[in-house]
Amino acid sequence: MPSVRVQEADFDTGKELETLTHGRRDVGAVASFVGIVRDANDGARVSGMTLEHYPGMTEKALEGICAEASSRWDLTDTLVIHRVGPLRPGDRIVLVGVASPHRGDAFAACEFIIDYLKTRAPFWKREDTPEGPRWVEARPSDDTAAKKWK
Amino acid sequence: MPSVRVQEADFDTGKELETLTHGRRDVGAVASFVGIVRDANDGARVSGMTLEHYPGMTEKALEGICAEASSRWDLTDTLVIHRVGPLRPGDRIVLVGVASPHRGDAFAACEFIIDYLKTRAPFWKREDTPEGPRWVEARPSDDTAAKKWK
Amino acid sequence: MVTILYFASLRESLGNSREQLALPMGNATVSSVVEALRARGTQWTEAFAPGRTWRVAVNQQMAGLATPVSPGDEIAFFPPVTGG
Amino acid sequence: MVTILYFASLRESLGNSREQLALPMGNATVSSVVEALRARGTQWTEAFAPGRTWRVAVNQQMAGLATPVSPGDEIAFFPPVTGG
Repeated sequence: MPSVRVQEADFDTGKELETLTHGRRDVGAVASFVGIVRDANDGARVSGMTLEHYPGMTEKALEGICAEASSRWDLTDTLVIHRVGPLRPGDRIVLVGVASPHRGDAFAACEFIIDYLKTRAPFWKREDTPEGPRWVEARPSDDTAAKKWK
Repeated sequence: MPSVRVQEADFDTGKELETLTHGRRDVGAVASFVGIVRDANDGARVSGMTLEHYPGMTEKALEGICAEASSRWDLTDTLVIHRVGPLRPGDRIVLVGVASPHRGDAFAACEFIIDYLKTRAPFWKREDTPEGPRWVEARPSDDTAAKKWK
Repeated sequence: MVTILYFASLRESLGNSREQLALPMGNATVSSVVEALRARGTQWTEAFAPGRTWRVAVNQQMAGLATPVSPGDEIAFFPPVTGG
Repeated sequence: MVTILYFASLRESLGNSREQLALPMGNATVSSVVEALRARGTQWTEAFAPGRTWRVAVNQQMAGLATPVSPGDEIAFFPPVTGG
């Protein structure tokens, strides 16, 4: 029962994480990750960005990644919210939340989900820089991060 | 400038994490951990617990752990809030939040801080069980978790 | 007919986000579709040139050149993903 | 004089949370303090018996048996920590 959402609107991190434990008494650990727009990338000043995605496939990809995490670790619930559309420096981009009886499982699964999201979920960033808009290139370091979970 | 608090009151996870990034544009990643009281431990039903600590030393220990994390990884800020006093199943116990330009550093530092907190910060849990109150014993697995950062 | 979608920089350089395409005769694969697109020349040849980095999904699942395609399928081409 | 603090199960089994203690003569260490406490007999001997697991902090820093102690120091004894 992973909860996966793709939306333009911002999210309330605390409220969203609360849904992972609400009414439960068997969760000992919630690990989470929030990705945020920075004002610089690859040596250029970034004044904003636009996130494009592939509606339909995105949700399937995120649900698949959460299901894979749940099969590898002892989790009680997972949550992914990813924003699309125009964003500015300081804005939240993505929230990954993982609940588990144990903290080791929660941390590993949370990092796994964001690493896989970065290489397998169909999102693309176009940054606004002083030289005009540019599409962000995939990072080899993201591939490396995803491969450590093989 | 780690922010460290020991308090009886609950905390608002979202609001607290927001302080790690407020007014900044160089933070790309916030990793966090929330520890929660479970209703069972070591085979016994737990109806509540009381957290005792060593005022003065606790804050120093937590600040030391955060400083150590900041010396090991590229962090922009860290945050630890730990509750004391009576707690019930489902209640939040602890929040660790770490902000960094990069997610790998944020995850590693966050897990490091909670692992070290569990073995080095002077907190003690007394659980209420059907057989009466009992002091929680330190777990060898917590020592193992802390040793992996040597 | 199959539906073809283009995303991100590929969508921009091709000036196309969505089209219907008649499948080539025989047992079609992603490879046959790419050949048909390359044959259009100019930016199509360039976008799908060997060595250029693009990804493909068939019916919203990551796929490869050898993946079979059938009438009614949704085929999407896009650059490596950069979310998160 | 030093201040001695006891926490958690150690506080309960000793029935004491805080006391002032005169330091033994000479170069005192945590070890000399523990010897003085053990000499009280009954629950003190038992709580600080060799093999029993306890931790010590001197002036709010983790310490060991060989750590020197001086007048005015704050010495705390407690079981292994279990927070988080």
